[in-house]
Amino acid sequence: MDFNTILQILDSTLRLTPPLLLACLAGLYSERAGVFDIGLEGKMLVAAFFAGAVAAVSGYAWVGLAAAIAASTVMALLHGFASITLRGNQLISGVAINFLAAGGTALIGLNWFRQGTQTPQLNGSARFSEITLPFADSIHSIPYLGPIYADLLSGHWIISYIAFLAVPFTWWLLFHTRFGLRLRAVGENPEAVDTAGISVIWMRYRAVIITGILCGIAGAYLSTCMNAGFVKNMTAGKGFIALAALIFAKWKPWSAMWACLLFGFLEAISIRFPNLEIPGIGTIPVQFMQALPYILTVVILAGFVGKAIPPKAGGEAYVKER
Amino acid sequence: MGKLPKWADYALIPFLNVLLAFFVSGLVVLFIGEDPIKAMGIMLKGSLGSPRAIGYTLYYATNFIFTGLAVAVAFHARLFNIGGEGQAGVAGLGVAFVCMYVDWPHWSLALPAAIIGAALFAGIWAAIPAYLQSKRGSHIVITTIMFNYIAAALLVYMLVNVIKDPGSMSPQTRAFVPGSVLPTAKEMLGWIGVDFPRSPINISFLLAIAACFGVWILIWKSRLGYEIRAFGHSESAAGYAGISGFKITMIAMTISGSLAGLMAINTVMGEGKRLVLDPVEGAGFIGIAVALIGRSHPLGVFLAAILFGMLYQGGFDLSFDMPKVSREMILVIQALVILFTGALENLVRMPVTRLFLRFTKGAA
Amino acid sequence: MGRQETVAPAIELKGISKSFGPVQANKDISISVRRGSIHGIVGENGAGKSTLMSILYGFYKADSGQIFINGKQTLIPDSQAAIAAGIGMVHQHFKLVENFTVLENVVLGAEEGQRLGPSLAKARALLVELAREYELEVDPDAVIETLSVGFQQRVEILKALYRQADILILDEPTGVLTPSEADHLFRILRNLRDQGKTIIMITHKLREIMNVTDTVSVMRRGQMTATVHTTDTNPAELAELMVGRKVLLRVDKKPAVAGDVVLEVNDLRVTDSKGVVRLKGISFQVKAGEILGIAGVAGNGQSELLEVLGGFGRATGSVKVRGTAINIASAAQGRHRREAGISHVPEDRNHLGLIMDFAAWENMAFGYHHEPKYIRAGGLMDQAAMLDDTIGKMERFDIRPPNPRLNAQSFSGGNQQKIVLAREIEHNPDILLIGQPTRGVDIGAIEFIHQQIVALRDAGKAILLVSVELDEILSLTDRVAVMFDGHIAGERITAETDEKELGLLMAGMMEGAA
Amino acid sequence: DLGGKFDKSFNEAAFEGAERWAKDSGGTYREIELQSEAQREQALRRFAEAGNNPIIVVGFSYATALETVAVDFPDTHFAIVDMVVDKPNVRSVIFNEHEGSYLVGMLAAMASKTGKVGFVGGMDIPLIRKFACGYVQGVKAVNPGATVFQNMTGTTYTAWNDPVKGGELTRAQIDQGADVVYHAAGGTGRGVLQAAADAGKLGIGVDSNQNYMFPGHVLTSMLKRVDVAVYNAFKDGSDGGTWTSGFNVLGLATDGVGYAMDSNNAALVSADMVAKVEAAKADIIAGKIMVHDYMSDNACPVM
Ligand SMILES: Nc1ncnc2c1ncn2[C@@H]1O[C@H](COP(=O)(O)OP(=O)(O)OP(=O)(O)O)[C@@H](O)[C@H]1O
Ligand SMILES: Nc1ncnc2c1ncn2[C@@H]1O[C@H](COP(=O)(O)OP(=O)(O)OP(=O)(O)O)[C@@H](O)[C@H]1O
Ligand SMILES: [Mg+2]
Ligand SMILES: [Mg+2]
Repeated sequence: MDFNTILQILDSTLRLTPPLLLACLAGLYSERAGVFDIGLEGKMLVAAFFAGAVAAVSGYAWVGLAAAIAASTVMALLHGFASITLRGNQLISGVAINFLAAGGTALIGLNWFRQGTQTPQLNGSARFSEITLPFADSIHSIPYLGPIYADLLSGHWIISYIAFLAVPFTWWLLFHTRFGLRLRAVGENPEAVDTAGISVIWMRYRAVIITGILCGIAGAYLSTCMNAGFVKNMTAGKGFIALAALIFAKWKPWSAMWACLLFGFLEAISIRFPNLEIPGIGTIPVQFMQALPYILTVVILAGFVGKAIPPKAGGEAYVKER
Repeated sequence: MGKLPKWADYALIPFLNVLLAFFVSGLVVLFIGEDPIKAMGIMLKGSLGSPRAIGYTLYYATNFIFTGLAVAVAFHARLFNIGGEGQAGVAGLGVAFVCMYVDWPHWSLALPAAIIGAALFAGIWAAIPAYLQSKRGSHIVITTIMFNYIAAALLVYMLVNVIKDPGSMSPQTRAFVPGSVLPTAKEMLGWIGVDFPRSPINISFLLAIAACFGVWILIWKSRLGYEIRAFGHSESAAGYAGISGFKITMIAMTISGSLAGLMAINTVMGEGKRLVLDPVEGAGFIGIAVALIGRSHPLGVFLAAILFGMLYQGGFDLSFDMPKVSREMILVIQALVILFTGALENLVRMPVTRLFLRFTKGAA
Repeated sequence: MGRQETVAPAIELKGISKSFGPVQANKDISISVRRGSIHGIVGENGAGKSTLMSILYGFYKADSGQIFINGKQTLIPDSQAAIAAGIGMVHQHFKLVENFTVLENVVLGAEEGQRLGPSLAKARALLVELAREYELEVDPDAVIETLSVGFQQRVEILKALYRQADILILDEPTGVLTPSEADHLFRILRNLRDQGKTIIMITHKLREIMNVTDTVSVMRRGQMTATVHTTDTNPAELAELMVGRKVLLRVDKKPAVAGDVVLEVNDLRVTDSKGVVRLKGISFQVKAGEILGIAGVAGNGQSELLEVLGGFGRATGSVKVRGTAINIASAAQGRHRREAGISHVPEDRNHLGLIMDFAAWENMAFGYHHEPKYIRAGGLMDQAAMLDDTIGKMERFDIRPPNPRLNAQSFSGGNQQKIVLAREIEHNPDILLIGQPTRGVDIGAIEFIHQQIVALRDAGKAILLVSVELDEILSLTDRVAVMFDGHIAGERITAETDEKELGLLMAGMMEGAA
Repeated sequence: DLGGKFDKSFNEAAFEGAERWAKDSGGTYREIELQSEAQREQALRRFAEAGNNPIIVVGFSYATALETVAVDFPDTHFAIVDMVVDKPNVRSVIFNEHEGSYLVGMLAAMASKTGKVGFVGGMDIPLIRKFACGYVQGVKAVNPGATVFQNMTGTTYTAWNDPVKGGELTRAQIDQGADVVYHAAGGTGRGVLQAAADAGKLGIGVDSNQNYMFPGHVLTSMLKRVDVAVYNAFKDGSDGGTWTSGFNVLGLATDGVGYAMDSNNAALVSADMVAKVEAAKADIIAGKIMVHDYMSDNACPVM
């Protein structure tokens, strides 16, 4: 494999990773605060729809992004209301939100645009365009480093950079601020937080809102960056992969980034080599290559990653008096 | 919070929740510009209005019973099996092998063989994540999700390259011989002289009911069930009592996978009479909702499965008779039912409990 | 009360009532506590002590009643308000975030500013100061779950002091402490009192009440039945006030008639999953008809010893029951142990001995559920037999409420303990392993539990009793082995030793030939 | 089928055919989309019982259901697209997608500057291999040394509706040097054409005329006139029509397949290119060029 191919595969990895990473970090906030969320998929889908729809109508991708964040946050609040205030089952709520998003986006799409379940094609400013980092052109000729900077690191959408910057930010917020300390505590032992005079409910709501915002950005990436418009079910299981990455990463921000990059990388590999020839064995079936990311995930999980212990209070509503 | 009488807990509250879900669904229908009362009528008629409608409703319910029971059994051991979709898909392969490579003379021979085939394939497909969870600490939620994707790829590969009917353009196996096809309700009721219209409901529905009963015995009456529940409630206490976590995880997941696999008998041997690309059609995921709403109890699973069967079948009629209401509407109604009966349950429960408390206090 | 208070009391509660659904936990309770004093509260399990204190701390909201702090009526709707009013509380079950460091736990909720760094630095400095002032040393960077309970409790106290609490509430603070840790705690409490702080302490141990408190209140079934000066009362009177009848405070037992060796342990070694060596070669014997006590500060290997003997830990060495070796190399041997005649009352009943979500009748068979008496023809569990069995045991052990269909979690701590005891004792084992039999259990129940253990001994059974309560060891056992750092530091005939000698052995200060 | 009604491709073509007929004739039609296998037979029965005639099903998955239902309703006319059902009242409409794909393959090879072109399919199933095989043959006919990159989108139903993945597959092919990418992937294709357009390369649409979607960036579209089939079936089956059952192969000769030329791609396809393609088309019709059909022997000689 030559340098260029590697670069291209990594470039592809960097394009595939942001939605996973944003959704994964989204889940991280919620689950660290003790609210399990298998509705990442649904929130992303809703966001992708509203980003596509509002960008199409307004003509501005930024407006679409804002709408995506708002819509996804509303869904997150619904999850919060069900699981924090009403102490409902968090898994059920997540499942319901996934169904609601799948049906709702298609239904509203049909109703608004009458183009089936899709939103109109986005052009020009209704779509985010790729950003060229400073000096990308001028240093391109430097061997190795030039292409790495200009071809690999430069030329992604603003949301891609947001996604990767969200990692150190999350790390800092979680481990170096008061907010982070309380957020982590509320997911481990809400009673400790309560007796320290902090509202468990409000802490959890704040975490859930952040989850909504991040899922919103992730969804917008799908319909206004990678693609130019919304197509029904376009999240195609990314929310679940993000969830897997989150567990894989043991709920840690930096690990989350590596886990998502790994998933992105495995997918990029399977895209790049759909029909791998292995001398002596023959052509590997395309289905095997398509399943490879999932097979490798299992192998890595079984081989190298020990037991993942979730936040202790995760999945259970905080009840003082039963 | 005080206790509710059992009938309120298990009947009144779910009923009010479903009512609420339908009320909100009605608002959605209204928003689309159709008459919700009429829509409700169509759905009810479409799912229960005629013997044939009932036949279809129960056919879908059969799938959901199996996948719902699968999730429920695993839940009792505190294992979250999201892999019903893949397990049932692989079971489809098992059923196809049984029915393709043997030309069975009669369904009564084919059915037990297919049960073994389905349970074996799906059981193994579920046992691998179970093994990885208990021996390697790999989180079962991830591995079962991954195994869904791997199963889908395997199915496409097999159907396109290995077991495809060479005479057909589509990726499917050849049709099974009549001896490998399960009797439908029409045939079976015909034996006793009752005329029942054609519909895909077949003997697997009875199998599903038997499975409900079997799971009930297993979980609440048997020693194994006792151990499964003990392990599910407290892993450490199970260790104290001498219950092996490895053993329980393996057994519970294998049973769970096998149950999910049995749904393939319904779709492949009962309805399709051949294996097609996607024999599961999302029933694995609906099983999660069914188990959660059914509180992991076989009776609850049964009722929830019937409800989802009604939604599925009634929703079909709805999109048929109300062109403005597309098939996605059914998804929305399903979502709302899951939301209100499951997650927002306390919306109704809290005030009702308060009411009961006041009432009983007043009486005391 | 004779003396006239000149200053306003630090705390005054008037007419506090609280119900949880149908349960009335507190009924019209009024007390007042003088500033700069230590006030004890005693009462049976479920009497409402914790509830009352939780109301004072703003964790629960009272249905009615008023709270006065330093003479001023104060509303305490939440813990924030309690903290602001200068109240700190050390809960019975610690409210610590287990995977946080000491420092993080201390600053949680009392941080200054958004950024964590400065708060942590400030807290670190203050902790050093507090440690010097009150003998409260603890490594600020240690993660809570690696600390012993004694140290965890210090963290709780430090939390309160960091928040500048003037009033400190402690709910059963010594339940999990060793005698020396408890003595240390009492020194701290007296020290705090002398600095002018007010302390309320809930406990089941009358010795502690007599030892440290200035005044004491007794609660019974949600009501405050008496408040007296400690010097004006005695343990027997308090016990009677609590339980409503006379209570035997000493165990009444005949000398042991020891028989053959039943349990023989040789060179037992255990390494835990983190690679730490927990048992470093333990050897002892227990004879029929005697109680061998294992004393020691918690965390010196007692738990591991019980786990291995109980069949759910792995070890090397040998364990023989009546001369026959049993398998200690693999876990999940609980069933075989029971078949070999070993019953086990685990230290941690909540996590090991009971399934909290199971009904009493299901718990009553737990661990023995494979026995023929619980299995019907056809291989299913015989629920009728299990219910009958449970009803009988509930009656004989006076488990309240005597409802076999109630979930384990709906019983009080003492009654939960009785469920486990009933199950294990009535199985009529050759060997009973019993860990912390009376932890957190009230006086009435302790008396009963001790009687049961002695009766079993007198029936010719071997009993291995692990307890951190020296009182219990001294009054109940025939021989005592003291564990320190994975070894047996010494073995004594109970009648020939005393608290002081055992204390030295426990602290690892004395190597004693048996 | 598969991709949903508005995939801008296969199903949308069927819909358009129905719409056109409705407009032309003033007739009405009813439609339904399904979510389950069992519903196929149910839907057919419902339509037949309601007296709808003719009934047209689009997609190979309907064959099994149609086989049983057609027997039960001998007086109803049925038509199925993409599959053969041998019943007296059924018209089976098959398209020679390999022929159309051959032509767009030629165009791709001629338009390509790099000698590398791409193909993105929805799922690795025989029908899609038929597209791919015809396409590769066309490419090689023009440039025997050309490289054709091939990707399939996925293995679950989302494969037909995953423009994100489609786009990424296309980018990967472009990275490797492809400058023309043909798709047969339903809704996923939107992402393929988008990615090609974004990269300043060319895409090739499928089934419907997709040239308009990215004017100047869609080289052409392989037309599969499902709309014509549907239109004709409605016309022939409705009152006054002349219904014929049986086998109905729509190929280049009958303009059932073809390539799209319009104002959107006029600048991309030179007269010379058109001439060559037209010549090949004539040869295929005349039988001088035999485009291998993957389905005939489940194999493709050039792949
Ligand atoms: N959160 C709660 N919800 C419902 N009931 C409760 C709750 N906490 C306590 N109770 C009930 O209130 C009563 C008093 O309980 P409390 O915990 O105050 O007793 P206690 O005196 O502290 O007992 P112990 O000595 O066992 O600690 C008990 O009957 C208990 O069942
Ligand atoms: N949230 C609750 N809901 C219902 N009952 C409760 C609750 N919390 C405590 N109880 C009950 O209150 C009583 C005393 O509770 P508490 O927590 O003070 O003691 P415990 O932990 O059960 O026992 P111990 O005193 O041995 O630690 C018990 O009957 C317990 O079951
Ligand atoms: Mg208490
Ligand atoms: Mg207690």
